[in-house]
Amino acid sequence: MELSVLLPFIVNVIIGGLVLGFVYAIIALGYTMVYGVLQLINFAHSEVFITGAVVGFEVFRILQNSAMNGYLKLLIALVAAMIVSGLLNVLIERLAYRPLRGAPRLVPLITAIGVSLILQDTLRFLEGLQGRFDLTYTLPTGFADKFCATTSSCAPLGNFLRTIGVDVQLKDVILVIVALVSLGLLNYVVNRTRLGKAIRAVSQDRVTAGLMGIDSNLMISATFLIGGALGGVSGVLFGMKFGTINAYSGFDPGIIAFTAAVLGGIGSIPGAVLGGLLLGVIQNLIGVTNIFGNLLGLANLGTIDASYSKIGPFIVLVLILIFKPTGLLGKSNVEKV
Amino acid sequence: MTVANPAKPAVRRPLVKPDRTVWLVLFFVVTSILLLVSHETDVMKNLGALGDVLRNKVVEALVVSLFLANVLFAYLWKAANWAKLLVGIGSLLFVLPLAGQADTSLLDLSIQIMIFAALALGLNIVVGLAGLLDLGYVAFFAVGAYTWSIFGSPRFSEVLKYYGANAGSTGSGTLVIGLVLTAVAAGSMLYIRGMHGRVAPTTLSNLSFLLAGFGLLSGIILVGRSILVLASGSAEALANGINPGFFWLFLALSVMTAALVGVLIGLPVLKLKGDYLAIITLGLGEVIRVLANNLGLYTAGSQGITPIASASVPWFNSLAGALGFRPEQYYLLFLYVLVLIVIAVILLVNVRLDNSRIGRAWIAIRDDEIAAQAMGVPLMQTKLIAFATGASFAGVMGMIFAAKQTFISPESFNLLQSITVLSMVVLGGMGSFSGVILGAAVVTLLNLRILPGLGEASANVSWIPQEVNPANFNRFIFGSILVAMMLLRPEGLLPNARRTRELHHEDDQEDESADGNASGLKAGGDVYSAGLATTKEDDKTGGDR
Amino acid sequence: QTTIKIASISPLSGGQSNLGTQIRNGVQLAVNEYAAQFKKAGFNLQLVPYDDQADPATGTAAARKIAADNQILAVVGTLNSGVAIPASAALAPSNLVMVSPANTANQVTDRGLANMNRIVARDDSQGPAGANFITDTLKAKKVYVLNDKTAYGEGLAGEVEKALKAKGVTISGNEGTEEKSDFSSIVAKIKLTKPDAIYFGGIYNQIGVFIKQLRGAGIDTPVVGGDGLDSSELPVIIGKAGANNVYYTTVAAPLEALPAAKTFAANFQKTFNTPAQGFGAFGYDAAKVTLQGILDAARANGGKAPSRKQVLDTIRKGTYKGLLSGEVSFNSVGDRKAATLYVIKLTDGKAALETSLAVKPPKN
Amino acid sequence: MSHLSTHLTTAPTPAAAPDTTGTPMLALTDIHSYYDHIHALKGITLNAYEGEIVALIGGNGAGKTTTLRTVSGMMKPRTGTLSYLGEDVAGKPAHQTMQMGMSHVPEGRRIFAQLTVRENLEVGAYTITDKKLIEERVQEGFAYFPRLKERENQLGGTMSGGEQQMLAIARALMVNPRLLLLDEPSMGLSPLFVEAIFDIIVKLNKEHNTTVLLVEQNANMALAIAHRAYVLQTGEMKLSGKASDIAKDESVRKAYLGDE
Amino acid sequence: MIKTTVHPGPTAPASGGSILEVDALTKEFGGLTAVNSVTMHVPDRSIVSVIGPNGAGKTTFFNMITGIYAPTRGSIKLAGRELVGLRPDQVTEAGIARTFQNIRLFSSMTSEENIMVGRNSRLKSTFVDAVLRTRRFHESEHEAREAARIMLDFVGLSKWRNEIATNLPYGDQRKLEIARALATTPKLILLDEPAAGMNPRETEDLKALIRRIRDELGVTICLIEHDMRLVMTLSEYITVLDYGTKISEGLPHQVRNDPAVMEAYLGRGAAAGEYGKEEASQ
Ligand SMILES: Nc1ncnc2c1ncn2[C@@H]1O[C@H](COP(=O)(O)OP(=O)(O)OP(=O)(O)O)[C@@H](O)[C@H]1O
Ligand SMILES: Nc1ncnc2c1ncn2[C@@H]1O[C@H](COP(=O)(O)OP(=O)(O)OP(=O)(O)O)[C@@H](O)[C@H]1O
Ligand SMILES: CC(C)C[C@H](N)C(=O)O
Ligand SMILES: [Mg+2]
Ligand SMILES: [Mg+2]
Repeated sequence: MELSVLLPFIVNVIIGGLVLGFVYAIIALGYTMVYGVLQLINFAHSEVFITGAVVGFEVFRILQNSAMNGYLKLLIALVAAMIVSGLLNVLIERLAYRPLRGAPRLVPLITAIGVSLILQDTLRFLEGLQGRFDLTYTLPTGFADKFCATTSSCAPLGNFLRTIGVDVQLKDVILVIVALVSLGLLNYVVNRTRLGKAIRAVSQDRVTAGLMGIDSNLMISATFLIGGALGGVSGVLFGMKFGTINAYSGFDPGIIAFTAAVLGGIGSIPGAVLGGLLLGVIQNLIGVTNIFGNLLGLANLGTIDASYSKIGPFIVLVLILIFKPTGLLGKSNVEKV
Repeated sequence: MTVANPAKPAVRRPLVKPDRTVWLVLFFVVTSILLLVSHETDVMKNLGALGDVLRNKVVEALVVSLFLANVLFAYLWKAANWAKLLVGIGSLLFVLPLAGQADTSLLDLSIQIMIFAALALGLNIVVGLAGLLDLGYVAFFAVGAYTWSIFGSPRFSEVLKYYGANAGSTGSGTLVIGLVLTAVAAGSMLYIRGMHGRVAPTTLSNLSFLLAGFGLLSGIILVGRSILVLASGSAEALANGINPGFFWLFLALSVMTAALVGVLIGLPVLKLKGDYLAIITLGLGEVIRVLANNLGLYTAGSQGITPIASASVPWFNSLAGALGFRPEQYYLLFLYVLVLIVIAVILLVNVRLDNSRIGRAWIAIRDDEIAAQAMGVPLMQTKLIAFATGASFAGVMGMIFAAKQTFISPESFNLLQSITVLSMVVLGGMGSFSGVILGAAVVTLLNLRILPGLGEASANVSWIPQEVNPANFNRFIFGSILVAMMLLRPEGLLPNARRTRELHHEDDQEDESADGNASGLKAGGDVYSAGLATTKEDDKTGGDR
Repeated sequence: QTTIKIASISPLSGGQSNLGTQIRNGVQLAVNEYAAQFKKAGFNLQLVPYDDQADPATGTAAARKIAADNQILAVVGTLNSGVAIPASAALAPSNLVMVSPANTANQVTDRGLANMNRIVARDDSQGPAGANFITDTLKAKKVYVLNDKTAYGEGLAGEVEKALKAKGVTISGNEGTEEKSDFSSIVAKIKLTKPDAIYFGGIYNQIGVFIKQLRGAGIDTPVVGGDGLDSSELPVIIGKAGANNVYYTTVAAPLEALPAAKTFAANFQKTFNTPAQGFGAFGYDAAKVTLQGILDAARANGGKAPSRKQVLDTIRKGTYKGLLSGEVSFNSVGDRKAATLYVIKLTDGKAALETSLAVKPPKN
Repeated sequence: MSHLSTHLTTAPTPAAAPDTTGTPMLALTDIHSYYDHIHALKGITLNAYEGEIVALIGGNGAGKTTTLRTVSGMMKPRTGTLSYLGEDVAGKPAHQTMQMGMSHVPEGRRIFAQLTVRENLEVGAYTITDKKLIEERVQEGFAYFPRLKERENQLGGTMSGGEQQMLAIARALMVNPRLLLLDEPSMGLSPLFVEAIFDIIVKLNKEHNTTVLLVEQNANMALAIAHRAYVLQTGEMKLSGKASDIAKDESVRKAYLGDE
Repeated sequence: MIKTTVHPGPTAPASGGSILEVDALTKEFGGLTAVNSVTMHVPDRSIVSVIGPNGAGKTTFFNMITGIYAPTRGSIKLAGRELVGLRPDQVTEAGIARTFQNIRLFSSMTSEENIMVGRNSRLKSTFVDAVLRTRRFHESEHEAREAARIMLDFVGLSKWRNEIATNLPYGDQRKLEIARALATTPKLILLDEPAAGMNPRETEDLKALIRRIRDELGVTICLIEHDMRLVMTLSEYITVLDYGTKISEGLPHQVRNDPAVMEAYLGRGAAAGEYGKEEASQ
């Protein structure tokens, strides 16, 4: 196979991985935020984000036949999902985690798993009432088309992409933009604002934060609100990107996203993004290893195909953590002796 | 004047337990009768309304649970020793098998409970005692299961056939080379290790160790491969797997393999802290499952391995036959007895380790790694022992599980299983042996009896609409129970005394900062936040370089 | 009035609960229909549904429980071959018959259990049927084979691969994937290797998403699958635009083609407020086989409730007509003697019969 | 006198005793506090008037820390009244009392390990919204402890014990509190800085009229700068009075000051 | 019969030579040199102190000796054996024990159990012994318990034997840490600010305890302290660090009168010569 075919192939694989990675990244941030303040792996986050996806589905479904501008629909879907997922997350914290503040860390972890199971069946039930199980997104027209296929103003770019054989759909571009905006906002809030500093203080020592005049419960709620809202965004993007979701489809990406958060260094926002992107790309590259294996005549590589792509992230994680035990961008865990 | 006398031990009302011998025996008798009667169809027919009630699946599930509670009460209540013994032995060795004769599923259930109890005990060492969060524990279970299944099933002859057909240049020469390589590599590794005990390791010596490690690995692979090739002639003879008499050997082998895999997985990852470890073990658990799914030659991949043999013990079978068991129940009864013995051993090992130097080291590590190390506790070694011990319990139970199921496939070893075992540990009470066993019993009963019972009992109740039939809400109900139990008893059902002491500082005082209570305030000079903290990566401890 | 129960085993919770519930509901519908007949014969008929969560261990435990309930005379299930294999083994000692509405893996009946029957084709018929279709109708020379890494999907894809290879077709390899959402790397590979057809052994909720993304990338290559695609949800997931050039083999003719199926579908929708899918119809058929078998056995038993052994024997021997999927009778190991495999084609999301062919199990 | 630490001789002189006739700024009446079942405070009564430095001394485990924690709202007294600025604050969470102008340097310093030195200070100024004012205060803190300026961007957790102590004090001063609770501020500080700390306390008290509740093991020094003092023992108030009188009390000298 | 010898006792001969020899030890954190080429020799069976302003690198120095931090450069020899490169537990086994500036007791263990962990590295029983409950196991357990009893007695904490360690009063926790460290049978014990949080009276008691450790157990002592009264009256030799560098060393009166030390560390009061009044009378 010549380079002219292989190059666009590999570029497509990488681009696919990056887009996937952005989805992971935002999901990962939901985990990271909560992990930051409570040192809790919030297993329920996968359902919080799928709830966002369900809300997005409903918005698109209801607005299906309206003549409304597609971007406006998306905006409504995003906002609605942010609100619902955010509030849901706050509610979960209030009811299921807050009473366990003093307990050993594994106790809220098990509670989180319980909440996750509850939400799965509840979501399935609610959609099941209307005879639905797999929810298929009806995207506004144009979203699923090739990027810059029609608009004359960007036709040159579209043409260029086509000539080099790169597939990008409009929804992918939208996804990346939404993701970048959310990331930027979050980064600003956490690192630049008073709220962010307070959240970080609470995440390290709730009692002392109280001595600084910070209401730690309020900050924890705020964190869950932000984390949930990010979950909502990621849910809509997830649904948009892959088309179909159901009440149970949050679990797998949830795990990978959390892996991404760990890979990047738990608690680090750029880390989560880097981790997400890396895992997205790696997952995709492992999926095509056999192509290269065959090309290079390496029979053993030829057997590494998509069936291994699920564990690719974990193997990378092991390798990286062995050399960098606190993740790629994780602050070294300072403990002075 | 003296210094104030602080920290009087918490004044707890001393629990004067009333003697409950009579109650215990009474309870035992009543529940045994209920259990036996409710599984005796003929008797039930003549019981009329009572029979109908007993036949109700929820009631049935409750009867089973109550009966099993005997053992718990015999453990918990204050009663004469003879009564405790009577109830314990009577329930487990007499009544339960008897009921199992009428209802085989009771045997299945009991075995499953004990398998999970052993898993929970193993994970308890890792998580509860040593404080290492392992979310991929089921991997060791899988290793044990496959270790036996590959050999104790037609798979083995498939493997041999494959090697017979693909021998390549492998032959007895390879065997010799392999053996020599193995011996040399192992020898060098031991030598280098010995050296490291005396002088500080250098980069060169570390590299040589690594190299020798590779040598060892290749040696073992060569030896294994040539043995398989040489043995391929007997593929036909082994069409149904190796002689079931090897079951006993493999019982030991599964322990060792799982422990070995525990060490191999542990070596690279046990340096990691807290949740980094959690997620990486989760990942490695998945890796093992995916490997099982992909290494079709050995594991039959997604098709699963079947039938899997169990030990054949003729005298046991005739005994069971004489006791009125049906032939198809022999192997379950056998596994039931086996699993009882194994779990007794595991429990004994647990208790003994806990009250020993190694048990103290585990807890010390859990409490404070740095201080533990500074007190002379070798971190890696102690953690590895915890990992390997926990893994070995899972390994042996994996093998028994495979024999019980007669079929295994990678699906049975997914992440959810690891999480389930973890929930048993936490639900029962981390660090408490009786607690985690109870946790395993409760969760297994819920999943295999009570929830299905709910589904069955409500299936034909006309006023419950299909959409909300409990049979469709197993996860929901299970999740709700998990959450409720955690909120009501965060320290677990039968908490470990040590844990209770800890938790009660905090537990009684709700939340700290907001309500103005003291839970976050540790006594002593703990300056740093309670985060995940420990050593700095750029300042590895001396020996790690 | 003696109570007679039949049980269903299928996943009622978790990611496959949609299909599992279809089976349960199909069985329920059949039970509802037969209740009157049983009443006349002096029996009170009930269904007890079990949830196996698509997990072999849970399924086996359920089977052992079912075996212990003497009122249960037959079992319909399961959805997954991986569960059916150990579950049927657990039922075998108590002579409890099991009729499968969905399990196509060869091993299900190859073990020769007396109690295991199925009303669906075997994968070694389905596979070659799919392969033949690919070579004969689609005229493909180069095929990309995928599977979902389950006992069913990988088994089926393996059969297809074997059959295709025998016909000298170039095979890209049999690639497994557990991925449910992101298929971009596989799509890229397909784009690169440009196969003439794609075979995917798996279930519609995964394959549907795959097809959607495949079509989204502008690839119109035909996609062929097995009975796992037999669901009205498939075109919904793919979306109208892409649901073209998709084919699958199944034992049930498309519901629209049969008048009986129309009433079934309507009843199903009315009773459960959700549309019937292929596996609902299979569940319904399998239940009818067991119920008719029980009635026959009772008749032979002089109107008294039959024993499990009697039911088991009766069912294995009987012939059942007028089912949604045609006539059912079993061979010596419980495979459906003569099944018709229908090849269905999706055009703009509409399922239509493409061809049909009669298949027979290897044994008789 | 010869056995006294040199600190006493070099201690800065406190401001003239403030007016102690009106209503106290802080008043604890018969306070009982518990840890779980441990009865740590058994009926403490204590007053602090605006502009006073009040020292609290006692042996290990006497309840000094507990008293401060109760005042700041880190823990809730089980019974008793606690009023601050005329308001009943018993059971008010810490973040609310802090917003009323209190500041607490806790036992064990409790630095935010993962925040930089500067961020620690900024979090200390959480209740202030004026950015310029925050910056001014940060610079003030740097002026008190130049070491902090040198290490502006070092993570709090990697600072040495004494450096952390400086940071904890500077952090508490960010809000320019009306009532300053100090729990063993000199612990872990080198002799030079012990002096500096006491200088700062006196300066704050003189210049800003800050009220100070001071817990110190370095009792000589504490008594030298305090106006009044209380002696705690096993959760009970043993003695109270003018600091200079307490310093002369024979039993106190014996029990706490190491005089034979 | 089991003989529990926790310590060689005062009969062991004082060798006169150095037990610990630290050579040009350096630690850099990024751009910061926390300890800069410090050389120090600790005579056997002596009591020596390391003092210096806050952030001078004292704790870091201890951390390197005990293997918790890896030195950037330099060498550490205990009785002639190189320690650099050893893990903390190996250092402890070699014979150095320590306490921490911020108390680090095992929070879920009783005082007795804390000390038993300290004894761990000296026990002979293995995993297998524990499972099989061999004689060696029982002997080990007995030895550990005996060690705990002896050590609790030694530091005067017997009454706290079964109390959870972190419930002890602060001062007693410090003593418990010392007892735990002593249970490892060290040749050398490093104490990081043992008197912090103690009032003058309690400090006096501590001083006596430290002397007894040396005199009765024959353990060499190296301590960090800011309490000059304690340092000057207790130490036989003092090393002064500032900004990671050794700025002075010598006998207490020499150090006390060293202008560099006065300037950097002692401050105004030093000149008055108040410290170490007791020392003269010793
Ligand atoms: N977090 C805690 N949990 C349980 N008991 C505690 C806690 N903190 C203090 N105590 C107990 O409360 C009592 C009072 O302790 P407190 O810390 O107030 O004394 P203190 O006077 O500050 O002593 P020190 O000089 O040692 O700091 C002591 O008996 C102590 O053991
Ligand atoms: N991990 C680290 N990263 C960066 N700087 C560090 C680290 N650990 C210590 N330091 C710095 O090294 C210097 C020495 O610290 P060390 O703790 O040894 O001081 P010390 O002499 O014990 O002081 P103190 O008397 O205050 O306890 C300090 O300035 C500290 O900020
Ligand atoms: C397609 C399926 C849902 C079931 C499949 N035929 C199996 O045997 O597992
Ligand atoms: Mg205190
Ligand atoms: Mg220090």
